[in-house]
Amino acid sequence: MIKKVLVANRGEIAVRIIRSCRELGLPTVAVYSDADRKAMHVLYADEACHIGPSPSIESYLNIENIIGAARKSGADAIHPGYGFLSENPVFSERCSREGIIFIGPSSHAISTMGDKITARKTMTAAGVPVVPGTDECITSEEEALSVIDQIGLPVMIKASAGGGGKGMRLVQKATEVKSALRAARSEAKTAFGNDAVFIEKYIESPHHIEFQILADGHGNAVHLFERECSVQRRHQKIVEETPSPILTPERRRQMGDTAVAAARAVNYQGAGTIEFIVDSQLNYYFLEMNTRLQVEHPITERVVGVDLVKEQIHIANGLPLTLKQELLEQNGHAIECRVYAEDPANNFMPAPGRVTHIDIPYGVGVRVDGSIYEGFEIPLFYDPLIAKLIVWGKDRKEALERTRRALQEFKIAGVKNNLKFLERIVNAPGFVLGDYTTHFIEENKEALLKDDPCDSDCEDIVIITAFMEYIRLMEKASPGEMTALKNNWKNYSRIRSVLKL
Amino acid sequence: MIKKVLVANRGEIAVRIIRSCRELGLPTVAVYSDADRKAMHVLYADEACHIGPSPSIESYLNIENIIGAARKSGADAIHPGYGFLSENPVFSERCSREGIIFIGPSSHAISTMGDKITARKTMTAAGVPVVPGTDECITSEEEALSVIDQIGLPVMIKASAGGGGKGMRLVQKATEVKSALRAARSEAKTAFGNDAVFIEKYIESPHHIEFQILADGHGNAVHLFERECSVQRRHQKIVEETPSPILTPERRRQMGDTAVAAARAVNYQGAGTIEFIVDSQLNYYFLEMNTRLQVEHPITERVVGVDLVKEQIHIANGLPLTLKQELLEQNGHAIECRVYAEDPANNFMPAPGRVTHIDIPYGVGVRVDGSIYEGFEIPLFYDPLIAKLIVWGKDRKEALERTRRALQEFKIAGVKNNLKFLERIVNAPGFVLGDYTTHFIEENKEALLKDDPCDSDCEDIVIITAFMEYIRLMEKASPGEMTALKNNWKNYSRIRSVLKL
Amino acid sequence: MSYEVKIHDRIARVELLSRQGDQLLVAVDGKEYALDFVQLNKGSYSILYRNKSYNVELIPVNGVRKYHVNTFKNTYEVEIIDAEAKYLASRQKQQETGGAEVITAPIPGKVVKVMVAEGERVEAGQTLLILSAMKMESEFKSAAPAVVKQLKVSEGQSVEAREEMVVLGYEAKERRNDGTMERWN
Amino acid sequence: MSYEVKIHDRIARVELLSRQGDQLLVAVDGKEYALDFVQLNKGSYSILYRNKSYNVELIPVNGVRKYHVNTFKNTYEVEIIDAEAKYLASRQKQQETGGAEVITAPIPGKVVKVMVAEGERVEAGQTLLILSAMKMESEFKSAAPAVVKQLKVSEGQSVEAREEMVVLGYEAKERRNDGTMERWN
Repeated sequence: MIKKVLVANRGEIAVRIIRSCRELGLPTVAVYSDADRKAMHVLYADEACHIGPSPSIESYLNIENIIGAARKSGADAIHPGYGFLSENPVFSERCSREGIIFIGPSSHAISTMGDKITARKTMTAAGVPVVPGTDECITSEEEALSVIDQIGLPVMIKASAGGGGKGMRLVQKATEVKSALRAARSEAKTAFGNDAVFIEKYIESPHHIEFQILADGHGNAVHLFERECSVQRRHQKIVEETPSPILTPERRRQMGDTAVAAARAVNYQGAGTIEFIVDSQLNYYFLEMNTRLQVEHPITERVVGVDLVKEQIHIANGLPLTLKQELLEQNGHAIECRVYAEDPANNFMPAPGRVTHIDIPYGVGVRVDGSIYEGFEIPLFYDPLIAKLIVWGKDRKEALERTRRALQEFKIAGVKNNLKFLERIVNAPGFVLGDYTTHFIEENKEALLKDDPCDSDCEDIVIITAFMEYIRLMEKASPGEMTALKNNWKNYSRIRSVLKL
Repeated sequence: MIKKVLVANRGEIAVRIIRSCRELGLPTVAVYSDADRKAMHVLYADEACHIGPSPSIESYLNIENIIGAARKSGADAIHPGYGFLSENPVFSERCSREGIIFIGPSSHAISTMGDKITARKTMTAAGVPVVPGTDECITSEEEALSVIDQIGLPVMIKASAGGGGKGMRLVQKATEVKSALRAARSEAKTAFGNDAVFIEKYIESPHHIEFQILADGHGNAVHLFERECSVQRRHQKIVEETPSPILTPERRRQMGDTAVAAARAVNYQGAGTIEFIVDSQLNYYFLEMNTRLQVEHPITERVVGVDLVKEQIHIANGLPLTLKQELLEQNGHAIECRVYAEDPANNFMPAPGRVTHIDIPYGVGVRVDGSIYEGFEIPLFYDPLIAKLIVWGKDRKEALERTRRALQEFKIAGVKNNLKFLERIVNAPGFVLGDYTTHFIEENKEALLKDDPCDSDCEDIVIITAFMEYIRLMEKASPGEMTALKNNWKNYSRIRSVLKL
Repeated sequence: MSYEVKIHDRIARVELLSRQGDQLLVAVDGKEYALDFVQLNKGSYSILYRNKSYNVELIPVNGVRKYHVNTFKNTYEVEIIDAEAKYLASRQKQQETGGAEVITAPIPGKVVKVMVAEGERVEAGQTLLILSAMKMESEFKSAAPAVVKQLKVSEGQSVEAREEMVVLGYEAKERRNDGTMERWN
Repeated sequence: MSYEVKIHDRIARVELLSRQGDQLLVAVDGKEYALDFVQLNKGSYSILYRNKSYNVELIPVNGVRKYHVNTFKNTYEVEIIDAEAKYLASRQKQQETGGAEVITAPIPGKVVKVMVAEGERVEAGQTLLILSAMKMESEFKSAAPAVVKQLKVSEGQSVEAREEMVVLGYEAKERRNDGTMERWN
């Protein structure tokens, strides 16, 4: 049984993992780079080990240093969170060689699912539908052209080792094939050190819908229903919800069964996510499997009533799953909004800096997972995700109303952030109707970036307040000058009364 | 349909009510006394009206001023919250005369249930079990003695108009009857202006279990299961949970049906609570009905998945209930801890003052309803409840583990509070086992008030931090003096190395 | 550099042995601590000691010498003892051994009833006066047989927090109060 | 007492007409407001105007004249314009009408590639340089045909926030950047 957990991550996910460990009575070890000595996960864990300089490659991605920290602190298990080493088969393998429990799948499952072409082949063999396209890497332009000829335009060229939207190119016209192929391969080479690409049919008006699965070491596997993740900007999810507004119960059951079959095909153990691309006729195709906890896992936790991190730990402990597929159900509706330190007005440029003030929403149906505090300096080395708002309602309407309420109350000062942008998303007609695809942000860009109109009283009161604060500070600096003003209220009202006669 | 809601209350419940109004898109009007200009409900509402001086009798209990505020602001509905005017039939009546919707039951239901003896009779007539005792007010000592002779000692003498533990006396020996009767009547006279009392069989080892009900104006009524409220100090609830750890499904169904019958007996409309006293054999007796929202309503909201304030508003709007008894179920387990500004070490004396610092717990399964902020001065005129922690878990074990985690993270500085006391309650063996009665606090008093042991490193580190802060401030005040110290680290380590040889 | 620091009933001697950037070497009652010590915000610190992570929040109580302290798991009251504090402590002790107790108002309120007169002898548990504060009436009782040395308040009078109300003369020192108050359920 | 206050593109004249305790009478561009105005905390105010409740949080941005402002529903950037600010504004305007734009680094980073030379003519949309910051590479492009007047950085150089990188000469003023960055899903 696991006795002490090292969390090989930072930010909100490290804090979130530590919370569940704390509830289970498990001591935790945080790791931190130079930039993160004051980060919340360091403050919140029972122990903390320094693992190197600020760039992730020298700290959070440094396998030696992390294994060293586990040795030093006596941690017998490592939770990798998401990102960083979470989908690195070498790290998973190394942990097991060191006798440290890796809270995640085997390196075999990670590498099978990590390479897109291998994953495609494995899924096809398991009877899981995949997007029409090549099953082998494409290396020559001629080959590419002939494949495109077969499956028909539009197509998507994707880096085999890719992720996060890098090394992807959409081709709509035959004349674009060559340049797109060249660009995708060069980007893939730079980003992943591997220029293998493959070609897939491009699905128009697609939905991105993923299924959460859990599988133990005793042959049990269940799915915990879907998450609708189509609100994306450049393949980065921003708002997620569950249930998906477009799925039918029948299709949900089919896709859930497919997701479980996909996990079984790689003898999966742990928590994982099967991502599907779904077209407007609800045809669905396997996209990829994420062999780790997902950023948006809390919406599943809320509607299914399960703590996914605890489930991961139980599975890593070799315990059998206690969840039964036939007893699982979706209870109400949940929405997650990702709060980023970024400037929507300036092309979503990351905006590090010092957080001077935070107002966090509370009350019925509201959960906030975050990693910032007043006075915290957001470092510029890492993902700018600083908080997640997770809202539950008894149905989609209530969840939306509550999300709006919570976003209005949410304030972060000192760093630019996307809270207003999120508000505009949840108020956008397409989102309100649940009628949106992955093109939603792009299609509504203008409206989503427009400043809100403001009633003029409100603006005037802001002006007055700033003015009064300035006067107060000036008065403090040079007292006396302004005192003359203080007691002329009576005189003034007398004058006004006279004027009214 | 209601267009604007005046909330005739303050504190956490006013804020909580405004939250639901906001989600429904209803503008809100807060009312405030002199002491509450800076209170959170004033800041959070859309509008705010001053209603008088600080003592509640001149403001929050002043019917004229509250009706005046509703007129002035154009509010067409009033939500009374709990306490104050929430169970005042005159106020309910007055609202309806003024054409203002009172979000609560009719004055008939309030007065029937508000007088304990009338309530007893009504309940007996409706076939609801009541505690053996008198059905009429007792005015003479002889009468009292003869009644006690009939039902047998021990008995409880209770003020007919009472509430909150005032005007109650337990009599265990025949020699105590006279003095107890005298004391109860004089206390009742002072507190409620009415010295009528009645006598009931005293139930030993009792549980206080209440059922939440909702009833509309179309003849529909449902119960939303129970809340176990036996953790009390002087009849004041401190920790509540649902489901009750002692009820069987069978008994739960019976009591729920009884609660619905009790509500129907007074043609009840709105949200209400039927309180039962339950003995160790699970015999249950009607205790009283609270014709309003309860402090502990959020635990029901969490396990049943209903926003009770919204349900109240829908009922007040004349809409039919959409909840169906057969579809309602309890999902997981919820615990509420009440956070008071009081000093447990000094007989729970209320402790008003300025809140200098708050750390609020977050994350999976945690809800906080509160009304304080950093810099807020808790006034001394009102109930010292400042926040409620509501925690959910998939079962009682998880809810308890999570409550512990959340209480550890919860910090309030500047005012004395009962957070540590709450931690000791949820860690007490009797509470952990779910094996407790209303005597729990009294029986475990010593353990619950004992300071926690602390590992000595931790204490030393606190000492060092205070010392370093003091040095820092002294240095700021007279710089230079301490700089000599700053650079002798190398010298010191050299000395230590030498010493180790 | 060294000071005495009081925590609960313990008085510890603290000495700063060395400091280099965030690295401190401090001795508490002779036990040495090598710490990684960083300030997060005003009054809030993160300390790593043997990899263990401690968060300490200091909230000043009347000035710079007394702090209410939060750690992750506990709360403390801590006082730095310097020359002035030492003098006050010795003066306080002098008073106490003199066998007198001053009964003060714990919170602001109003004196509802004074039930004794100056010079009166009172029994243990006898009520001296009733104070109304924060919706609640509190009785202030004598902890032991005593003499009412001085009455500093009268009925109907408002009192501030910590205002002296009654001076008693007796040996045993204990003060109790007993109140009921209506709270909502 | 009166000042000019800038909010978005609007410049409003504010005058304090009268003040009695928490009661203010203020005119904004001639419109009078009678307010109940109380301070909650440093920089945080509660204002009642015709019973409407407004909460305003002022977060200073570099000193006392510029504030980031939160109200319940909105956020604003507000600036008090006094004599010094007016001078700076007029100087800025002078520069702008000169037809030059200085491209500055929005956040600290490292110049990965400089793609133009001093004196070079560039097209609209042409990339000038690439900056790597916060896990992301950003291209800085010319918004219109222009001449590279000055190159203030070189490849491999680290830059601070707001550090000037390139000076362009052209009429139309627009600056764009375009970046991709890997975030987690």
